[in-house]
Amino acid sequence: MVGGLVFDFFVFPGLLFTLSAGVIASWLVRKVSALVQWRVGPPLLQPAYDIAKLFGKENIIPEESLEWSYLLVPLMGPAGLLLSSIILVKANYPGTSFVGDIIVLLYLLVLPGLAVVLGGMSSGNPLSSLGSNRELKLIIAYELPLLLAVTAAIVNAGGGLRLAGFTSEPVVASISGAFGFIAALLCIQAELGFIPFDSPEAETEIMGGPLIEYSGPLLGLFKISHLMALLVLPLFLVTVFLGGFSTGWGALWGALKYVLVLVGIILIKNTNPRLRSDQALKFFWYGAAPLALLALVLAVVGNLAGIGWL
Amino acid sequence: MNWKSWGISKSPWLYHVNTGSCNNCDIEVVDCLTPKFDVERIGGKLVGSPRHADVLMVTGPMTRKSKPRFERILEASARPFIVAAVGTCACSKGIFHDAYNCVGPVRKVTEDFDEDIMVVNIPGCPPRPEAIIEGLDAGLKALKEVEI
Amino acid sequence: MNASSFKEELSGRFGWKVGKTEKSSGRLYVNPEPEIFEDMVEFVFKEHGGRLATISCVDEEDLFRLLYHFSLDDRGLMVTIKLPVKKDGNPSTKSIANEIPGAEWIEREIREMFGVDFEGHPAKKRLLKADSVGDEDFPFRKDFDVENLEVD
Amino acid sequence: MATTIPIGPYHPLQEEPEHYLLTVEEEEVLDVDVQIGYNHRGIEKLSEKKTFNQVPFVVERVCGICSHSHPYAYCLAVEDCGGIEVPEKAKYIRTLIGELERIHSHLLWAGLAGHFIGYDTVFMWAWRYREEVLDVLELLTGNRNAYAMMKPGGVQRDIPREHLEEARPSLTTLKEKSEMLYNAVLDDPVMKARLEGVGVLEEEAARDYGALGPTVRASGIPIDVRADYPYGVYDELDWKVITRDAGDVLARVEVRLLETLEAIKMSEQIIDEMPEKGPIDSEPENVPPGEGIGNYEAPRGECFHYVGSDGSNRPVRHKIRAPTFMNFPTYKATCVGETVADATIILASVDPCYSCTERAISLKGREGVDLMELSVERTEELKREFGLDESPLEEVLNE
Repeated sequence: MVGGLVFDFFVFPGLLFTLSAGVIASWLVRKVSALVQWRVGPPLLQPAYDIAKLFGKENIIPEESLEWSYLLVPLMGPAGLLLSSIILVKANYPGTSFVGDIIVLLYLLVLPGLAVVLGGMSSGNPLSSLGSNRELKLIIAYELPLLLAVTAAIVNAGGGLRLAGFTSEPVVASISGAFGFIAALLCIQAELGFIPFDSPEAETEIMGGPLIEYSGPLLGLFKISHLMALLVLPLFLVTVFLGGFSTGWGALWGALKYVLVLVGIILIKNTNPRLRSDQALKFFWYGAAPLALLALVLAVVGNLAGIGWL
Repeated sequence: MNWKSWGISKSPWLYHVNTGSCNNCDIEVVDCLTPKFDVERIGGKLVGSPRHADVLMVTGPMTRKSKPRFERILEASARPFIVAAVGTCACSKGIFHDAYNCVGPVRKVTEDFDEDIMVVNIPGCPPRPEAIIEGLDAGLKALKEVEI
Repeated sequence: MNASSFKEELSGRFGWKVGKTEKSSGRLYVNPEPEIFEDMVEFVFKEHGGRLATISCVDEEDLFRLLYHFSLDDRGLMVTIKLPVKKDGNPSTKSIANEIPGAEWIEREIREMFGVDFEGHPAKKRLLKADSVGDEDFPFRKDFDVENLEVD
Repeated sequence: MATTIPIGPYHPLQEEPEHYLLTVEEEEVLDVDVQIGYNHRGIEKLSEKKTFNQVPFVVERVCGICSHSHPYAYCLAVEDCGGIEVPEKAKYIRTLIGELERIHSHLLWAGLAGHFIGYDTVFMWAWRYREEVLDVLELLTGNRNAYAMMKPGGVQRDIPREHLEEARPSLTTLKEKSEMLYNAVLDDPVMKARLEGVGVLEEEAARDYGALGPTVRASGIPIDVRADYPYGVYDELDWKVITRDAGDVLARVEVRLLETLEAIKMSEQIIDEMPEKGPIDSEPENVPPGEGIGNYEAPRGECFHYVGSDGSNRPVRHKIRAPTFMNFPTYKATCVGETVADATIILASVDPCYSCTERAISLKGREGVDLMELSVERTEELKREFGLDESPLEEVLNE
């Protein structure tokens, strides 16, 4: 039993798999963005090199920072994402999932964003606390529509609070599922911190946003959590809305769905300008949330009236 | 050659410091990012804070007013990193060698601050973007020999 | 030649006080008596729409000579009004920044580099000099030795 | 009142030697304070230690973008002081390099201005076609910048005929591309809404501040040193001074773009009429005692040099005044009273030398919002008002 657990945790759905898939996904994002600007773009393993280098660098801890939280917070992101990746893959592949695992998942997916906020707050630099409160605004903005969209999916797929329940037939086939999927996709875009919602840690614009004081291994941990999020979040969408994946041909089909979601995110990233954080809040609360609400209402009506496609 | 310097040579993050240059070299440093030269092919990326920096691209003959700022940046950058003195002014104060307000080439100021920071000189007025990338490459290779 | 025609207008207005003038193609240098200096600046800037190009300060042995360069663009003529300022103790003259806002920065630079004070200047602050260079050190003076200037 | 963030978020392209401090009440700019001096290298003192022929190499490094303007103005000053004649062919070569530099400087600024209001495509596009001019300049002078062509009394090197012919195709491509950019910019509704009536410099204020170059020509005042004090071969070429009356940022954009087209036209004329043979240097022996003034129309405005000589081989006094020195303070007249989001593009519209345009702007009175971002969002709001997701300018440039 313990052997299986160790294997799950460290090799297949766990650390090794998430990291390597994250590296490839991150490379894909950077390469496509570069090609859009007539540039060549980075080599395949560039994200891996970045992280390896960061772990070799010196770790500077500023005096004004809150020591213990400055050091511990970076671990939150990868830990949360690792667990959620295991739950997700387990729910799809062998289909073992416990009641209420989707709620656990939603909690875990908040950890990376929270880690960046707490990291920025505890590093004692006025610029990074400015970046953190923008990140906090963004989290508030996208949590609401995300929850609504997921509830719509749950209602649509028959109300069971188990992830395995979704893999029977794709929720997105129905109208409510489609609306829910679009709203959730935009929330994932914000959670990954991509343009148009990347003002908190705008890589080039602001001085590195909340992560301005971090250097070396701690910054590496944040980059790792970003890589893992690149795998986990689209996978979460695939499982909930697009019917997940199973063994054999199903795995290939699942991977294709994953790549489709990723390319969708990249397209949104490259064709939109950056939104200010209060504009992003307005966009989510007056744009994405009503859409998700509509999806929920349609799902409920569909469920009661027994109409499949609604 | 240990893995730390191997890491830096694979993904050199650049941070640009202008210590009073006539912005001839600054434009060439920026040209390295534009499509024609694209430094991202070798993993280069412009970062926003000295904490994240591996290579400080320093231009200009270090005017008196910029010196304290440059030293603060040296202090703030995470070791190990390289200082790339871009342009003849940064390498040897060039034409401003006897100007009253220029206080010394980048190498002297860096060494007074802390000797074991490695300084790469990229001469040229302005150095062509290819020269800057080649200088960067030479610096990263030299860093591999040094034990960190 | 527009230089001599403008000189006639000046002498017509200020008579002998215009002082010695030198002319060359497109250039006119005037050494007026100090008391009519403001009226001449007024005359050139306001009435003839002369544009203040800049003020150069020349450090001669016993005095600073301020050269006010005005450009009469429509005539293609550069009129330079010279004003000597004695070097005793605190060399100073009246500022023209209130009538000509463009002169504000120029006078600030001359003040910090040569030590010529401009009375009535709206914002007597440093412009270019580094903080480590003292208020009493005037780098552009001939007698300023660069070596002993300590580097902090 | 929120605390002042000590350093503004710095621009990824260029760290900022100039720092602005804007005092802002709600959406309105009350005052602008500028701390400059990081770039002060004491060049005027330096040139007093150099001989007359060495000074052009020092003066070339005053500013990286107009590295032909300062040596040209200096040589004019020395020639004015010593009454030195310049041979015909040297005048042609000097004017050609001057106009090519105007093209590359205006294209650089067009890219930067586009970036400041959120059009990164304009930035990438303009800087991509600027490489054409840099290649031509490198072909003719041997270096992309800092050309080292100037010498009191003439030019350092001759330009062979075949190099001139090789430059022609690049000029034609540049002409099409600049015309395309000019038309695309002018009929883009978002650009108009964003720049029209913004940061207006009244004619009266322009005269008071002694503004120069495109900044003053956009306010309807036809000051242009090439026409007022003809030097080089400008009196033999057929060209016109470009002015607009509106005096706002859009007018300045128009004047600069039209000047680029004018400069391309002039360069082609010069290549046609360049004399084949003839001396390129009148080898002056010495400079008699006296003083000389040289003014030259740099891309940003009149570049003024005063040289005093006492008969020795070194200048006694050398005063340099770059155009930005006069254009910069006009922000008091153009920026105060405008909305915060427009502050960046207004400060950039006088085209202060590249590094002065930065947005290391820290704000008092607002929770440290960075101006660059405000400026970009202002464009996005306008795009949404017009119901476009990609403005016509971007569409034109994207295919």
